[in-house]
Amino acid sequence: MSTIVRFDNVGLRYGTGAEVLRDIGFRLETGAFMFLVGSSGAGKTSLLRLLYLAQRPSRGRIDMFGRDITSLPRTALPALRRRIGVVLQDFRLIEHLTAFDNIALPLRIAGVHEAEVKAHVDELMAWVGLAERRDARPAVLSGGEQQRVAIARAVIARPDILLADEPTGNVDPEMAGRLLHLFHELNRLGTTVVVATHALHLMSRVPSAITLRLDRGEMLDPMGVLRNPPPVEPAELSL
Amino acid sequence: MSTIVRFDNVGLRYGTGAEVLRDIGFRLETGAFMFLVGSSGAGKTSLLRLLYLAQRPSRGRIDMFGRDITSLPRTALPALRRRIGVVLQDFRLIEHLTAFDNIALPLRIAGVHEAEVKAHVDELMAWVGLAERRDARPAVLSGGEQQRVAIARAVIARPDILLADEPTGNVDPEMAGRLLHLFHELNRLGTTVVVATHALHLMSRVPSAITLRLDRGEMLDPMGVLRNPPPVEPAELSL
Amino acid sequence: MIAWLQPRAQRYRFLPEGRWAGGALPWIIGMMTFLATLALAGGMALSNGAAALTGGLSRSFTVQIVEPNPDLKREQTAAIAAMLRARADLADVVVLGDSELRALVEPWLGSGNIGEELPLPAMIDARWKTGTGDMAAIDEAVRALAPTARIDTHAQWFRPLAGVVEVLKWLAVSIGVLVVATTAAIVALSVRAALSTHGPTIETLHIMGAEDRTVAALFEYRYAIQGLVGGVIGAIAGLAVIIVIGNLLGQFGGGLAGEVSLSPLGWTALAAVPLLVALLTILTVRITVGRRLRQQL
Amino acid sequence: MIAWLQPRAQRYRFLPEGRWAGGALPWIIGMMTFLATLALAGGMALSNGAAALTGGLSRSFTVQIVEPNPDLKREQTAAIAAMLRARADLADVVVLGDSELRALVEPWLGSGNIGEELPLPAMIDARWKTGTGDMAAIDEAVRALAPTARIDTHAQWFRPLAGVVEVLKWLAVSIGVLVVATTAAIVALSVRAALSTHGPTIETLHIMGAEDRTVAALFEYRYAIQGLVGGVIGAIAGLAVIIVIGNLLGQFGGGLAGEVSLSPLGWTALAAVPLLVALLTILTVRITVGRRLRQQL
Ligand SMILES: Nc1ncnc2c1ncn2[C@@H]1O[C@H](COP(=O)(O)OP(=O)(O)OP(=O)(O)O)[C@@H](O)[C@H]1O
Ligand SMILES: Nc1ncnc2c1ncn2[C@@H]1O[C@H](COP(=O)(O)OP(=O)(O)OP(=O)(O)O)[C@@H](O)[C@H]1O
Ligand SMILES: [Mg+2]
Ligand SMILES: [Mg+2]
Repeated sequence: MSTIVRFDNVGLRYGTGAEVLRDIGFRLETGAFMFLVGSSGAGKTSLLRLLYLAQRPSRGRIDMFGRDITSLPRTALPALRRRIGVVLQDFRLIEHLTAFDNIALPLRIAGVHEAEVKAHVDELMAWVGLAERRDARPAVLSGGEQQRVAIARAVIARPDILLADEPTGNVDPEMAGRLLHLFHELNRLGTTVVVATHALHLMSRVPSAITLRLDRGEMLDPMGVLRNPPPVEPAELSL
Repeated sequence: MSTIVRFDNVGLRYGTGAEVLRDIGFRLETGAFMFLVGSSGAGKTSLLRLLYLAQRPSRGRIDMFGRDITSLPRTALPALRRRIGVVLQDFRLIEHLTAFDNIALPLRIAGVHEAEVKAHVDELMAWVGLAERRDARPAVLSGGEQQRVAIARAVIARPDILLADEPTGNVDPEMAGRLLHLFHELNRLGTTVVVATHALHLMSRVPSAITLRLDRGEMLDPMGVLRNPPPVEPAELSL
Repeated sequence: MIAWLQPRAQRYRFLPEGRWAGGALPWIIGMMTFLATLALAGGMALSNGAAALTGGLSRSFTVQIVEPNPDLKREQTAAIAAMLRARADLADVVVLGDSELRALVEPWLGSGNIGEELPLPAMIDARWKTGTGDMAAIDEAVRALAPTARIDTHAQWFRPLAGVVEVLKWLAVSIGVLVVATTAAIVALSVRAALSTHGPTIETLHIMGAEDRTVAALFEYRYAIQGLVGGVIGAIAGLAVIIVIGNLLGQFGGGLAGEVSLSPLGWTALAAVPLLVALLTILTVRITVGRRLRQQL
Repeated sequence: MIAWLQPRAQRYRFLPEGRWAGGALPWIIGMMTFLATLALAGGMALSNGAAALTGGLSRSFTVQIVEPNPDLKREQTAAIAAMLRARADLADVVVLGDSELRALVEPWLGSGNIGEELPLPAMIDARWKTGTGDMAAIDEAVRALAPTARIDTHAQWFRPLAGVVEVLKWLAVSIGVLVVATTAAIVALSVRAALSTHGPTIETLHIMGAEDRTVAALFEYRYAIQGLVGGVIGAIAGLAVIIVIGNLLGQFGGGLAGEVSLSPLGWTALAAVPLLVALLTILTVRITVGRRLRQQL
C-alpha cells in the first residue's frame, strides 16, 4: 500500500507566536485509521488544518497524495481539497442551505449529475437519522443533528481521506458509536480516516486504529511506530 | 427553600411544526443541581432556551424567580436575564473581543467597577486554565479553550441560575471533571445549576443531582420526583 | 435619547472599534451631502431668479407714446402718467426723461448722431403692486388718452425664460430630495449590513441581559459620528463651490447674479444640511436597529 | 471571464437567493446613474454652449461707420468691406442694408418714426475663420479707411458669459466623476458587507475545494444584475429628464437651445452610462472579492 500522508519534521506557528506544533513526523498509509488525541490546546485541530490544506506549515515538509503540498502553487490546491472530506469542530454548515443542500455541496462542487446527487444524499441522510430533517436549515437543527449533517457532508463524495475533528462531541453515546461505525465502514472501503477526539472510550471500537498522541504540540510516539508504520492489512470490501 | 423555576404543562413548537416539547411540568428548588439528558434532538436545548428567556412557550406557564415569565412584558426581561448565566452549545463568543473581554462581558453589562472586573476575571481565567490566553481572540483559541471561555463568561457574574448546554463536549475527560467541579462549587454557594449533557459518566460526579430525562420532547419521570421534589439540603458554604 | 453619549457604550467596545465599512461611509455621505447642498442652493437661487422674473421684472410694463407733434406728445404723456399714478394698484410710475431715452438709443445710432430733430417717443414705466393686474383696462385707459400709444408688458419677454427657470428649479429640488432619500437608503443598507455582520454579537449581548437601547446606542453612536463627519465634509465642500460659483457669476454676469444670490435664510438652510444628514443617519439607524432587536424576545 | 454566466452558479444557490441588501442597491445605483447621466449631459450641453460662445459667436465682429455725410459713408463702407473681403482669414463679410438697420432701431423709436433724414450708421459684420485673429491689425486698417469707424467684437460681450458657462461645465464634469467614484465606493461597501456576511460560506466552499473563480462568480453574477438593473433604471430616468428639459428649452429659449443640444455622439455616450455602471460594478466586485479570497490559502 502507498503512503497517502507523510509529515517530515513539521512545525507550525501562528503569526509570531510560539510553535503550536513542533517536530511532527509520521507516515500514514492509504487505508489507515488514525485517532488523534491529546488534551485541549494540544494542537489536534492545528494538525488537521495542515491536512485539509487550510494552513501551510511554517517549517518542514508535508506530502499528500504523493505530492509535496508545501511547494504546490495556490491554484493546484482546490483539486486536492476535493479529495479530502472534513468534519470541522464547529461544523461550518452553510446557514441558508437546507440539510440536504449542505450535504450535497461537495457533489455539486464536483459537478456530479443532479439525479445521482439526490439518490446518494437521501440514502446517507437516512443512514445518519436525518431523513425527517431533509429541508431544515442549520438554525433549526439541534446540535447533534448539525453534527451529523457535517459528517454526512464530509463523507458524501467518498473522499480519499476523511478528517474529523471531535465528531461526536454533541451526540449521545449510541449515536457516537453509530457514527464511528460509519467511519469504520468507509475505512474498510479504502478511505483513510483521521479522527481527533477526546472520547477515549470510542477508540476501542476500532481495534485496527493507530493513535497519534499530541502533548503541547509535540508527538508522543515512544515506540516509533508512527514514523515507520507497519503495512495496513488490505481491507475486505464487505459493505 | 423557595422554588426558582416552575414549569406547568409547558409545550413548545417552532412556527407551525410539531411540538418539540410536550407537557413539561417540574419544579426546581433554589440551590438544586439538575442534569438534563436525552438523545440528540430530544429537546434539551429547546428547554434551556425557555429557561434563558430566548423563547416563549407556545402553551403552559413558566415561573422563574417567582414571576410568571410567560406574561411579563418584553422590557422586563433583560433584568431577569442578568440573573441567568448561560453556556451555549455553540459558545457564542464575541469574535472581536479577547478572551478576557468576553468573560468580562456580563460584569460590564451590569455596570460593575472596572477594577473589580479585572480582579474577578483574572482569577477565574487562572482557574479554568486560560491565564496565558488572556488577550487571544476566539478565532485563535482551540475548541476546548473556547468552551472554557464560554463557561467562565456564564459564571463570572455569580448568576442565580446557571444553564449549561453540553459544556464538556470539546474538552478532555480531565478538564470535563474540573469544569463539573466548578459547577458543583458554584452550586454549593447557592447557584441553581442545570446542565444538559450526553456525557452520562459525568453525572455520577454530582451525587446530589437530580435528572430530567427527555424523550422526543416528553419528560420521563416515572417516580414523579421532579413534579414534587423533596427539599434541597442547605448547601454548606465551603469554597 | 442621548443614550449614545454614555461613555460606557464606547469604553467597553462591545462592537469592534476602527473604521466601519472600510472608512468609506463618511466619504459617501459627504459626497451625497455635497450634491444635496448644491441642489438645494441651485434650487433656491433659481427660485429667487424665478421670483425676480415673474415677480419683479414681469410685473412692470412700459407705455410708449409715439407722437410726432412734441407738444401733443408732452400733453398726452402727462395725462397718461397722471392717470397711472392715480391708480392704487400701480407703483413706481416713472416718466423717462429725454436723456435716458437717448442713452437707450445711442448704442444703435452712434453717439452725437441724435439731434433735437429726432422724434423720440415718450416712455412711462410702471409696475403692478402685486401680481399682474387688469392689463386690458390699462390699455383701454391709455388708448383713450393717446390713440397712438403702445403698451409693452415685460412679462411677455420674460415668460419663456421664467418657464425654463421654473423647470430647472423643480429639477434641482427633485434632485435634492432624491439625493437625501438615496443617502438614507445607503445608510440603511450599511446599517443592515453591519447588523448582519454583528448579528451574533447582538444576540449574545441580548442573551446576557443587555437592554435594547444600550445595543442600539452602540450603533447610533458610530453612525452619528460618521453621518456628522460626512455631512460637515460635504457641506463645507458644497458651500465652497457655491461661494466660488457665486463670485464668478458676480464677476461675469453683472446684474443677473444679484437676482440669483441667496438670502441669509438660504445660507442658514444650507448650513443646516450636515445636521440634517446626521439626524437622518441617526433616525435611519434607530429604526433599522430597533426593528432588528424586536425580532428577538 | 464569463464564468458568472454559468448556469451552475445560480442553480445550486451556494449563496442565498432573493434581494440582497434589502433590494435597495439597484435603486441606489439607479439614482447615482441618474445623477451621473444628468451631470454628463449638462457638462456636454454646456461644453457645446461654451464652444458656440467662444467659437462661433465670439469669432464675429461688427464695424460701425458713423459718418453724417451719406456719400462719404457709402464710400467708406464699400472700401472697408472690400478690404475685409480681401483678407483670407475672414469669412461672411456682410454689409447690413438700411432696412436691416432700421429693423434694429425700430423697437426703440417706434415704427414709422425713422425718416430718411435720420443719420443711421453703416454696419459690416464679419467673422474670423478660425479662432480670433489679429484684431489690432483690422482696427488699424479700418481706421485708415474711415477714422470715425468703430469696431465691436462680440467676444467682449460674450466673454463673461462664456466664463460662467466654462465654470459650470467643469462643475458638471466634476460632479459626474464624483458621482461615478461614489457609486464604486457604495458598491464596494455593499460587496464588503456581503463578504463579511457570507464569509463563513465562502470559507466552507473554499475548504471543500471550490475554485476561486467559482466563488467570485457567485458574487459577480448577483452584483452584475443589480448594477445593470440600476444602471438602466437610472439612465432611462436621466434620458427622460434630459429630453423633457431639452424640449422645454427648445420651446422657451428659442435660439439658445440649439447651441445647448447634444450631438449624436453625446447621446451614445449617455446611452453607454448604464453599461459603464454595470462594468464598474463587476470590476469593483471582482477586485473586492478577489482580495478577500486570496486571504485564504
Ligand atoms: N429554531 C427551531 N425551529 C424549528 N425546529 C427546531 C428549532 N430548534 C430546534 N428545533 C428542532 O427541535 C428538536 C429539538 O431540538 P433541540 O435543539 O432542543 O434538541 P437537543 O435535545 O438539544 O439535541 P442535541 O443533543 O442534538 O443538541 C429537534 O428536532 C430540532 O430539529
Ligand atoms: N489561528 C490561530 N492563531 C493563533 N493561535 C492559535 C490559532 N489556532 C489555534 N491556536 C492555538 O494553538 C494551540 C493549539 O490549538 P488547537 O486548536 O490545535 O488545539 P486542539 O488540540 O484542537 O484543542 P481542543 O481539543 O481544545 O480543540 C492552542 O493554544 C490555540 O490557542
Ligand atoms: Mg480542536
Ligand atoms: Mg442541543
